[in-house]
Amino acid sequence: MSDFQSFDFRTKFGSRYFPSPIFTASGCAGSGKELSQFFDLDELGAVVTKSIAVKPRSGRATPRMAETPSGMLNSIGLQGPGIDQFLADDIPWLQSKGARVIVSISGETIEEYATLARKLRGINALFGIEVNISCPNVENRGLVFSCDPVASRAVIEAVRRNIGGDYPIIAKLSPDVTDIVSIAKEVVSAGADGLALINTLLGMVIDIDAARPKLAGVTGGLSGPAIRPVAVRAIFQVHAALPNIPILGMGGVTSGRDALEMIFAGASGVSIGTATFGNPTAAIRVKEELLGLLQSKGFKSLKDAIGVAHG
Amino acid sequence: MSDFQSFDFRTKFGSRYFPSPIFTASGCAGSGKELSQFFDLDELGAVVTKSIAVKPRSGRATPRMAETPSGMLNSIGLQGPGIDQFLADDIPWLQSKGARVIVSISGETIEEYATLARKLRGINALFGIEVNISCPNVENRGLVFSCDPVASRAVIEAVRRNIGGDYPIIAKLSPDVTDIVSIAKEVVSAGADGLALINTLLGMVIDIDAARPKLAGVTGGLSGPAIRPVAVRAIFQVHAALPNIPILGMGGVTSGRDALEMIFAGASGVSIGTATFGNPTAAIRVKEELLGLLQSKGFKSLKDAIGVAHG
Amino acid sequence: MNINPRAIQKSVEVLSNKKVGSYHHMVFSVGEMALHAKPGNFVAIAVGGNSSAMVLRRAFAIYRASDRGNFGGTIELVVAAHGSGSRWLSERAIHDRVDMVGPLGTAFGIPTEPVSALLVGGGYGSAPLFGLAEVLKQRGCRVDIVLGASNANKIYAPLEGKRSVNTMTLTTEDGGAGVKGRVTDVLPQLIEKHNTEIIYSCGPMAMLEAVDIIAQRFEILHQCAVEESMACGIGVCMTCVIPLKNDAGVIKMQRSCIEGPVVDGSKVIWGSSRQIPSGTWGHQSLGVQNHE
Amino acid sequence: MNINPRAIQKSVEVLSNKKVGSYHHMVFSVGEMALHAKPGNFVAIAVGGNSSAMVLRRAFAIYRASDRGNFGGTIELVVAAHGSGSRWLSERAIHDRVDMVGPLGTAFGIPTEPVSALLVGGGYGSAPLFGLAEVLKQRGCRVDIVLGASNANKIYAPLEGKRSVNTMTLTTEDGGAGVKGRVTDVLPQLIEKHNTEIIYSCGPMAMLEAVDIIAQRFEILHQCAVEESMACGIGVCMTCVIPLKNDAGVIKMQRSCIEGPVVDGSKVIWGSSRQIPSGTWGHQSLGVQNHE
Ligand SMILES: Cc1cc2nc3c(=O)[nH]c(=O)nc-3n(C[C@H](O)[C@H](O)[C@H](O)COP(=O)(O)OP(=O)(O)OC[C@H]3O[C@@H](n4cnc5c(N)ncnc54)[C@H](O)[C@@H]3O)c2cc1C
Ligand SMILES: Cc1cc2nc3c(=O)[nH]c(=O)nc-3n(C[C@H](O)[C@H](O)[C@H](O)COP(=O)(O)OP(=O)(O)OC[C@H]3O[C@@H](n4cnc5c(N)ncnc54)[C@H](O)[C@@H]3O)c2cc1C
Ligand SMILES: Cc1cc2nc3c(=O)[nH]c(=O)nc-3n(C[C@H](O)[C@H](O)[C@H](O)COP(=O)(O)O)c2cc1C
Ligand SMILES: Cc1cc2nc3c(=O)[nH]c(=O)nc-3n(C[C@H](O)[C@H](O)[C@H](O)COP(=O)(O)O)c2cc1C
Ligand code: FES
Ligand code: FES
Repeated sequence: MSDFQSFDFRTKFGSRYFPSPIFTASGCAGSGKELSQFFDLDELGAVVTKSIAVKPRSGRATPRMAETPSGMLNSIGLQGPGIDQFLADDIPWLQSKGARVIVSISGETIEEYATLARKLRGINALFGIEVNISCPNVENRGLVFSCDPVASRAVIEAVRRNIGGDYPIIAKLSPDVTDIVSIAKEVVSAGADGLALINTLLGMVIDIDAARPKLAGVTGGLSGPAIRPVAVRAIFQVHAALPNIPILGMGGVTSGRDALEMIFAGASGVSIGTATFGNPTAAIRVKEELLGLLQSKGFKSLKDAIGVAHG
Repeated sequence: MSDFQSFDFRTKFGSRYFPSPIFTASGCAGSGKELSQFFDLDELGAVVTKSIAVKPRSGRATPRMAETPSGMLNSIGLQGPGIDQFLADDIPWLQSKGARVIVSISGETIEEYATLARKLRGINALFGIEVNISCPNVENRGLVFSCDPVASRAVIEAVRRNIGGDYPIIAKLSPDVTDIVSIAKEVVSAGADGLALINTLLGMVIDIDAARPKLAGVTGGLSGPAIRPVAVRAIFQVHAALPNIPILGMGGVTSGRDALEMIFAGASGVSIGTATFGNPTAAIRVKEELLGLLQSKGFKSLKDAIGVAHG
Repeated sequence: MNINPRAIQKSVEVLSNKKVGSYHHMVFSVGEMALHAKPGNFVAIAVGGNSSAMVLRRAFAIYRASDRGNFGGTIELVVAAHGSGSRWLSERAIHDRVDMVGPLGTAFGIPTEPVSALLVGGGYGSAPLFGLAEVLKQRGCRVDIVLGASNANKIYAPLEGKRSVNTMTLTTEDGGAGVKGRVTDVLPQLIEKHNTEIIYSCGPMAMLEAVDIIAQRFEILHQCAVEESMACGIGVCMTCVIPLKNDAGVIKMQRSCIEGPVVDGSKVIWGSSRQIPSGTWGHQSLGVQNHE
Repeated sequence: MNINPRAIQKSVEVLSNKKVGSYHHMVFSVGEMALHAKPGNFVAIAVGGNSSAMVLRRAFAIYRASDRGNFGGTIELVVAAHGSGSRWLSERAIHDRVDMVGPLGTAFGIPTEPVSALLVGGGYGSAPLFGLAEVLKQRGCRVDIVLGASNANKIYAPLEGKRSVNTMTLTTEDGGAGVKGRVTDVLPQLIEKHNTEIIYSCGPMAMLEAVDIIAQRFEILHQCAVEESMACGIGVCMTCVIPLKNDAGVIKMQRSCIEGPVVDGSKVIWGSSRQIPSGTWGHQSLGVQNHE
């Protein structure tokens, strides 16, 4: 085991400190209960919940997944119980385990995001809100919010207005845009304290035996090591443009080396998604390897390592 | 060996027929001379050349590549001898080998594309022009042409005006855009006969030992099986919107099954890029496997298989 | 209360790997993982080794688990080389190690009374049924088994397995062994003949559905082990869902790795691949859907 | 005239794999591929097997090639387990097969007259030098060799290799074997002592550069085998370029897999990693650059 004492592994988003920079990725850690059989959730910097909607959602039909070279497609369709049941069941349980919770929220209209923010207001246990704006906007022909600077701004402003208090707001962006830096600037000026980079890339697999799309939902989100170079690039570009905004990096991280790539590129924290499917203890492995690497390279704190690849 | 007689393996771009739908991908087959040691170039539907510029280019400094999970980054910087030397040396040699040649062209200004088109005018041996518009436009802050519908249109119009004759013009698009369908529509209405989908995704790798970007050019283009789901999605979306425009699909194809995915998604031809680096005879393997698959599925012609995944 | 309450993750050694018909019978030294394994449970295995392009786990039903013996705890699997991951697993040699998580999922419910049970397996779906037969026998049940496949090579029916059952019937679609036809062709007679009170089934979804129709016709209990594509096996990815009716009659998309693989056949809304059954809790009929 | 005129692609069998110091000495049954292999040539090997995440070939200098013997043609390599691909290769067992392309690249130029040659190898860079030494000896040359590494384990100097050389000098940075220091520390004395007329070198780029400075000082020919990251090994990817001055004095970015790996040291523009030397043909000083 590495020596935590002599090394400052903390990271900060908005006004909140987290004891370690390794978080789960939204939608990749269930309710927390599934993983707590394998490790203590308070070993993580934070648990980021599956994106929660206002109402219950069945999600999409199966098949919902396809494995791809060094990655996978998913098409879950934001299955979940809706915010009320989520607040009643999941949050108290996570709190009881000492987990620091970041709630990810998703809406189909600006008003839904506002409603979700209002419902989260005053929940002291929260360490932050991740605003998943890679969702189709039903009021604008299904165009994904984060593909549109105006809609992205409107969502973050609505959340900021309704949340109250000092929860950090982390805006999660889609990489499927021509200019991710301009979207990042937009949401930061609208009040986001941090950015989560990246959500999945839109992809597709054809089942050649059935001669139709493999997924019932036709397209799906591509995640896993395959997309890591795209994630590192997005983090690097955004950190260069907004060096003072903390970034939660994600996309294919499976080892401490991968996490360090993102931190050197400018991430203040790293979320573990798909890697957990291949290895339930992936997040703990990444955490320990990262700590070992940082110490062996002579860093005294995580903070000193953030963005060093920018020279 | 499969039975070519009973199966119509031909494909068509613009007015030209090609005896097989398997082409090389631009920048992944050298001058042709390197591969002709391993197979006869006329076994390919066409050889697509490295994108050629008006003037000689040294390309970027090394390191120019990084292997990534199921993919690679490259940062060649369009190294090449310039159009005049290329026409004097490479074209006659390819012709002498019976290769059907598609010349890929790249420019930094609209005028450069026009110049290249003029220089190619009247070269009878040509089977087509692939217009690589995933290039930075020096007249517009380095914004890549294919990220900008207006610039994309201008390039294709300039090529169309200057090329004369009936060479098929294939516009090659970047996947790094918010809406690839709208770019596709733009270039088709500007006169493109076909579309090449996709060019590489912008990516980056950090060398964690040196704490700096691995590539001398900082960012690079991500290719290989990792990006195949993105390519299939782009082909599917564009074919749905423009069912009569032939698409040359590419991105991570290494087997006949991969090629068939693209054809079912809507591609009329498939280019083999990165797979050739791992296996000099990859294109021939793909061609033979694809033919076998199509026949075993009871298709009588390639044409019948194009786009069948659209139901 | 945790989910996956008895699961552990462990690097386990291959003790044996033998080809049997179309399958590989593999034995792993798993230590304490064998302790809580019950018939119906499965394990999830990482495939491909370092620098593999395969990022997801593969699920395999536990064929037999033993916590005694020369090697401490062992778990046995019957592996069909289907795609690249299962092929990789089937190629492991003695002393190789694989990363295994288990035991996972629900187990077959065991009746408290000695009843007449009919076990129905399709292909490698027979794997969990032999362990189940042993337990049922110990409880004094009558156990009949029907195993079907497209051809004889695809029926997994080890000699020692026969000891735990009263009768064994085979069906093959090509007639190469046993009765020519499908398992469901022989079920009605067997049910009548043996006064079957409960059916246990494991195999392809289409077979389970056909078995369930018969079970409902005869109004007997039906426990089936379903199979949906799984990415994680531990309940965190939500890819493996099937629509299940709960006691209140509400249909919810439930994870087959947590609420299953063994479920009550009468609770399953069959034939709902590629569509959400109408009336499912939270079903949105909107055109635009989020993909995550 | 083709490029890669003698290269073939072949699935070859591992005949032997022995650990020697930090390296693996591996022998492959390659048939006719051995026929045209010359000292300095290399092979490119596909690594990781099916469903590997590694998509590119790995380059290895041919340590020895023989077209006779019990196994028909053989090629021998000295493999350092550097990253995941070379580690995979070094773990191959006897009878395993790998996909090999070769022989590739330029070979060391052999003088027509018997001259005094000094061979300089760093780490596994010694590999191609022993085959070269044999050829030079056959031509009546005097052959002295210097091998250096950070420590003794990283010097590859097989016993039989000593037979083909007049003297062998070792240097290690930690002083664990031979002279403490670097190969370049001993070069000047050796050159003077043996009246060296040509230097052949193979090893890390920094070593080659240091050797070249000495060769230029003494005004002797220097043939060196360079090492740039390679994706294909056959000249189609343009990743492996180094700046070389041609006879007309023009600097061009040339592929080290085609124009190299063996090049004339005096033609290399050294120290140009991460920058294009100014004056290079086609060099554009524009800020915006295309990445392909
Ligand atoms: C509860 C359960 C028990 C199983 N028991 C057995 C058994 O005892 N013996 C046996 O041979 N097989 C069993 N299977 C099926 C086995 O999991 C698949 O054959 C295997 O995952 C296919 O992986 P692949 O790499 O060979 O194929 P690929 O098609 O390449 O797999 C691609 C992806 O799809 C998933 N996948 C594909 N087919 C299935 C499937 N049928 N079920 C679940 N996931 C799938 C894989 O996990 C992987 O992520 C079981 C499946 C489940 C869900
Ligand atoms: C002409 C030539 C001859 C060589 N001869 C030998 C030899 O005899 N013995 C030996 O042990 N090694 C030799 N090497 C180095 C060997 O190719 C690399 O160690 C190997 O490619 C590293 O692959 P990896 O997967 O282990 O490492 P990784 O770092 O994971 O490789 C990643 C990618 O970078 C490329 N790469 C990394 N390092 C090098 C390198 N030094 N040279 C070229 N490409 C590299 C790989 O091909 C791969 O595509 C030689 C290299 C060249 C160019
Ligand atoms: C099965 C699955 C479900 C996901 N669900 C969500 C979600 O609900 N909300 C969200 O913002 N991102 C979701 N994501 C995206 C991940 O949080 C993450 O951004 C992405 O997968 C890239 O990281 P990874 O490669 O480590 O998985 C999901 C990803 C997967 C694979
Ligand atoms: C080393 C390398 C060089 C390339 N050069 C070019 C180029 O000059 N012009 C171009 O249009 N595309 C170029 N590409 C992109 C390929 O043609 C192709 O679009 C992309 O690599 C995806 O296909 P693949 O995954 O099969 O390689 C290059 C790709 C690579 C890997
Ligand atoms: S397989 Fe992941 S939730 Fe069931
Ligand atoms: S390694 Fe590809 S051109 Fe040299």
